[in-house]
Amino acid sequence: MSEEQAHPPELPAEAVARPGEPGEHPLSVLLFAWMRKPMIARYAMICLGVIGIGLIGAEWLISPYRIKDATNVPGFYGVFGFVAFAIAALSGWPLGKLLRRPEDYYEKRSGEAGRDR
Amino acid sequence: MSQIVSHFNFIAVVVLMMMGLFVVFSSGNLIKRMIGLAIFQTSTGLFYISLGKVSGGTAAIMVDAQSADGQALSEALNPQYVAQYGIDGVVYSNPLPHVLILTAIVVGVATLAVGLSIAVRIREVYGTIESEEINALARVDAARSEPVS
Amino acid sequence: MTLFDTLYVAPPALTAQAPILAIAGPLIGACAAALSPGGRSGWVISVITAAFALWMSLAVACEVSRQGVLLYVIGGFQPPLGIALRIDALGSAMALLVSTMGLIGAVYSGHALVSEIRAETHTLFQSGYLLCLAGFLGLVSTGDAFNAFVFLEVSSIGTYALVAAGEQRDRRALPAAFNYLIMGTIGATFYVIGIGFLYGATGTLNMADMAAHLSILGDNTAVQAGFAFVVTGLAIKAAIFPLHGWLPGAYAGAPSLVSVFLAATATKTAIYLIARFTFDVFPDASTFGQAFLHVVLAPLAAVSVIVCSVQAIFEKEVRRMLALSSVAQVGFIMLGLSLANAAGASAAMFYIFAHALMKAALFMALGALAISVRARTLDEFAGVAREAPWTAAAIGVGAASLAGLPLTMGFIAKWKLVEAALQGGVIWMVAVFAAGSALTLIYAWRMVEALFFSAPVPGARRAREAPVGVLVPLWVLVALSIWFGLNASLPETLANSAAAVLFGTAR
Amino acid sequence: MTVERLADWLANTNPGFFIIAAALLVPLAKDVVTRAILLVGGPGVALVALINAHGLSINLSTVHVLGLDLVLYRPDSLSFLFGLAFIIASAIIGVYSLHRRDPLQDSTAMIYAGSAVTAVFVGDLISLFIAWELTALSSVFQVLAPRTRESGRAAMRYLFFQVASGMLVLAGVCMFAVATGKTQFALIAPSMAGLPVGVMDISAPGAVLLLAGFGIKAAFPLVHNWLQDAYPKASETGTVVLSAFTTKLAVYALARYFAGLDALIWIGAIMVVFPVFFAVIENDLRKALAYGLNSQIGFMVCAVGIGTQLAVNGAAAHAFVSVMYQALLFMSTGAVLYRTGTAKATELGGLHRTMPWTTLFCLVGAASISGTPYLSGFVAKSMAMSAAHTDPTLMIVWLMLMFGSVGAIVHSGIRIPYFAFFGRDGGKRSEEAPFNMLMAMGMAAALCILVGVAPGWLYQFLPYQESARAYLESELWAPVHLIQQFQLLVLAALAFMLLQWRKLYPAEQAGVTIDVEWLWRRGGAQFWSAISGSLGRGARVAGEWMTRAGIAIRAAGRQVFASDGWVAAKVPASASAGWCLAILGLVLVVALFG
Repeated sequence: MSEEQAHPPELPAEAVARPGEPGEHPLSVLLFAWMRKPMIARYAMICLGVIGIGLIGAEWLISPYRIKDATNVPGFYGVFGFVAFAIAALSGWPLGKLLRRPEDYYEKRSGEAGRDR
Repeated sequence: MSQIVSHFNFIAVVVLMMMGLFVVFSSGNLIKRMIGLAIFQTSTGLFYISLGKVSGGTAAIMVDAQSADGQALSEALNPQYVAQYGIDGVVYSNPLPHVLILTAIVVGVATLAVGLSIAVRIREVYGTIESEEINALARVDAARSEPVS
Repeated sequence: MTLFDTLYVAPPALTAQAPILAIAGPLIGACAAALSPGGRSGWVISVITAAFALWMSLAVACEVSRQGVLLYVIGGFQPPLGIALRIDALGSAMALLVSTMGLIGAVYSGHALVSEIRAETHTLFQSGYLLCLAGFLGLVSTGDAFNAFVFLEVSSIGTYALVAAGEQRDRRALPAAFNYLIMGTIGATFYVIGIGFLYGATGTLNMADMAAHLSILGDNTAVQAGFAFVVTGLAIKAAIFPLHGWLPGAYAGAPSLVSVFLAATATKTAIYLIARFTFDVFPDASTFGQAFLHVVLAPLAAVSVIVCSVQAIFEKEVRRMLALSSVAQVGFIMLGLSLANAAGASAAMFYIFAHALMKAALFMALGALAISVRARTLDEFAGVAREAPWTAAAIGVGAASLAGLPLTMGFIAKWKLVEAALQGGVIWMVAVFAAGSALTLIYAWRMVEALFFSAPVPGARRAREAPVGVLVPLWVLVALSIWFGLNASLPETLANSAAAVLFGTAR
Repeated sequence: MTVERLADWLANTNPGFFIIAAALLVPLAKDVVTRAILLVGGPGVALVALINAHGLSINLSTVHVLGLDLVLYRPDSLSFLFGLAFIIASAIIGVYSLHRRDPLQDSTAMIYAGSAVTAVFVGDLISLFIAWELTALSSVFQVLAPRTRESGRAAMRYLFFQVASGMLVLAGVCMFAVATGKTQFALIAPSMAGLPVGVMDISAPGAVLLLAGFGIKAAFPLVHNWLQDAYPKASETGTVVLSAFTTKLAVYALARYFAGLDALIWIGAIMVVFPVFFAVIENDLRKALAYGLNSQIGFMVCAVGIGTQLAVNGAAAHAFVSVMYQALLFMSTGAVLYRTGTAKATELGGLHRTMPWTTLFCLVGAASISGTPYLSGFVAKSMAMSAAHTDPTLMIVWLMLMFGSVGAIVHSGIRIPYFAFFGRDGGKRSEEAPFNMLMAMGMAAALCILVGVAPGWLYQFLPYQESARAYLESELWAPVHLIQQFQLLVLAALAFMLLQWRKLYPAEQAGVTIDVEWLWRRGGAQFWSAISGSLGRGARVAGEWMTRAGIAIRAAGRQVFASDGWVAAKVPASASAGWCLAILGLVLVVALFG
């Protein structure tokens, strides 16, 4: 337990793990090892951005005259996705402060007070 | 007063009945309780017999007036009565209650027998026939059935 | 009654004699069992006789459903002077119940006796059992009030001996049997006294004839006194609160076979007689009959439901708990009867069936478990379900039916009672039913909790699954409880036609 | 002859009964093969029985009990789809739970599944209530299964809500039945040609109670918390079992009785949005998934409220696919819990190294719930969305639904797989999940893909065939629809990566999230102490008194009612002379003077 916690949690994933780490499942190497390449996240981000812009462009191309309201504006879905995601994710900061309580807020954990009187 | 006299058997029934019940419930001795029960049942017998009695009636045995039995009967009966009805018109007491109560007596005897034999077994098992002591021992038995820990 | 209408279970010659054969069979069987050499012979005789009685009861039921009323004149003496068996839908339904439970009990006795009764008394025990059966069957068949007393005592004397036989397992059975005998005899004697009054007033013992006379006589002190004695005497036999004191000890102490059979039949036949007298023999409209129902019977039954259920909750010994529960359930049935309408009587009758099946199953399963666990209190039965799942499951179903959970017969029985109470406009009774059911749920749950969810007591004997000879009759009962919970048409028609006998209106 | 009769019997028996029957045999199965046969065979037989019902819309089995006509089996296209989903889920769960033997849990899980199937196929309110209660009672055992004090208490809270729902339904049913004399839904709405959906008018007597009862089970806002409270406390299989049936059954009931009820639109829309915010901060992944489930139910409730053919189709299809992918997600977190002993985001991470199959299946589920085209979520959710979008008055609702589907990407699509299997390495190196778990996940994942790639298979079972076919042909695969969906996904993913990169994404923190359950788990005490110290003390004293009173009542009860108590002494076994004579006297007096 303490051994496991001794792992430096701040280190990014790619620093800790190398492809083919001993004991790793072969399927994992096959499927997920590429993720640990350095800078892969940056490349992926750029790719996603490009694809996103491409998709908006494609939508504009195939539906130039369907604009009835704001929701039909090309790129609406993409922008909505981006903004909504950001709102949902960032709301975690204030909400976490507001709603999060210690683990034993409602009752002591079962390990400590396991027996019913 | 005449009421009381004419209903004398019924008064006896009630007295016997209450006596029997009192013995059953007041006594702690099982045999005494059985005796009380017998008295109580006997009161029923008297009650039925009284019911079957027809005033002036006789035992429900058919007789020929000309026979010796008939003669004997006519002498035994109230002469006024015989004069009025003749020996052929004799009033019989109702025989059915007698029959019934015979059955009831048999039943009562059977019950008594079973009751007494249970009392005997109780004496053998508990060593006493006093209710109080038996109850105390039974409470001990009940207390024994606590969970084995 | 579509099923029995079309059924011909016995050749006509036999059917003609079926009413008396149903009674005579067990009587002869009782003699044969007493004289038999021992070993398994007693059991074989018992099973064959009980099966025969059931066969005859079925034949009677078929005949009754075709003819309405079956009159069997004994010895050629025509009623009202002679004694006659007079079986209508109510009687035949009770006879069916009694003989069915008789057969199930007889089958069960094969294993139950071995562990609870000394081998040399087995045949005598079977003899007593068959005597009981004969008595109950006679009781529900006879059309003669005094004859009913004789049969009542025939069955009771057998019962006292059977209960006392429980001493080999628990010596408390002896004083219990003695008390039962005292109370039972007092009850029977009250009954005889009452019949004496009625005979004095009407000059007849035949129930139908008596009813005809009574409807002319009207309110008459002798009649009223007779009514009081008859009803009180039977109330003792039916274990109506507070006259039930003899019951818990007797049922708890008796050998499990006897508990199975008595719980299903003994108090029920007394209830049958109460219903017979209150609604059939005495004129329906008699003011004292109505007053008795409303002022005495209904309140006592309600108190019985509540108090005895609570007593059952606080009871430690399982069999006493079930016995107390029986008293409470009798209260339910009596409440149904006290409504004095067809719906109430039908519900009560249905409840009698339901209670017979589930209580017999519970006593049987507990008896089977007690053989291996040697336990008396609930705590000692803890965790038994792990070792004996089939037996425990039967108890679970029985408890569910007792508590009136849906999909069991007990639910439909309670439902019918509530329906009848609403129909009669007696709202307080609905409240009593609800409270009683809630209390029942508590002790039923205690049983299930102990069996299924409690850890076994360390050092306790391990339970064994009941042998097949017990599981078969047990699961027949359980399966019937479930099946009639899903499809209640058979007991419903029986109950309805039985109620129609009392109130002349089919629902 | 016999084969025909067997087939006939199969075709006329509610498929749920087969599952329940198999469930009753489960405790007897000792070895894994027998258990597998029972756990999968029960649903298998039910499935065979169900196939006969496809396309039917009639009463196949009616029993007459207590003067009531109970329609035990009345399939139609709405119940067919829900039944199919439940049966498949039951089989998958059966496989998933093979690795350990817990007869009580397995058996009750199957009874639960069977009664849910029964509930969707019964044709009247009373049978529905019975099956409804049965699901409630059998499902409690799933929460109880870990047999800890915590789960026990959660189970009691859960049971309270379930029973409350049952009581409301019962009260509603009684009121409605007494007022109208009708209980069969085919009779409640006889004028309705074709599929009886939305058969009940909200102004009908008892309808509001019925709606409230359904609403509790559907986890409507403010009565939703039993779900998030209980689900994470169940065992690893228990949560999967719970996730599949209760809420979907409620959706079925809402569709059956209240489709087209306007209030449901807004209830559903709120239900879609608010759990998102809880799901993103909840540390316990199973609880986060429970919030996600709640949000998904919101889509269905909203669609049911819209009530058009397209919307009801969407609700039904969404229910079907959400059973599958929610189960898949719960199964993968369950596998993690089983192997690592925790499902907390703060303690996990990096598990893909040793649990790649689980990771893969989890990703399929996550992609499905996110609405990725060619996976099941897309083909179902877009129908409900489209139903909202076509009605201009529902613009705000549509936007809320949109937000909800982006929320699904946040909490279930990315957060669950990322923090459990990737992300910051929690250092745990557990084994791959047991084979049976993988098999179950594989089955669910295969279904997700099958439905996504060939939606025609699912659409042929939808309640309204013409509408479904039209949607499939004209809208679903329209290029613009696909492009818009991809835009949403890609840019949402981009947002995630940007936030991660800029360290703006909220870090995982240990702790519990408070919700309305605070009101009954903490609120009482807080409220008292908040009023004043003395009052709080008063409350404590009162509490002590109540405890003491409880003990005293029990003791008094024992004194009065126990075998050596007062009543037993007053009604002794032997000398009841007083009572005999008293009753005799009473009866005499009543008879003489009454």
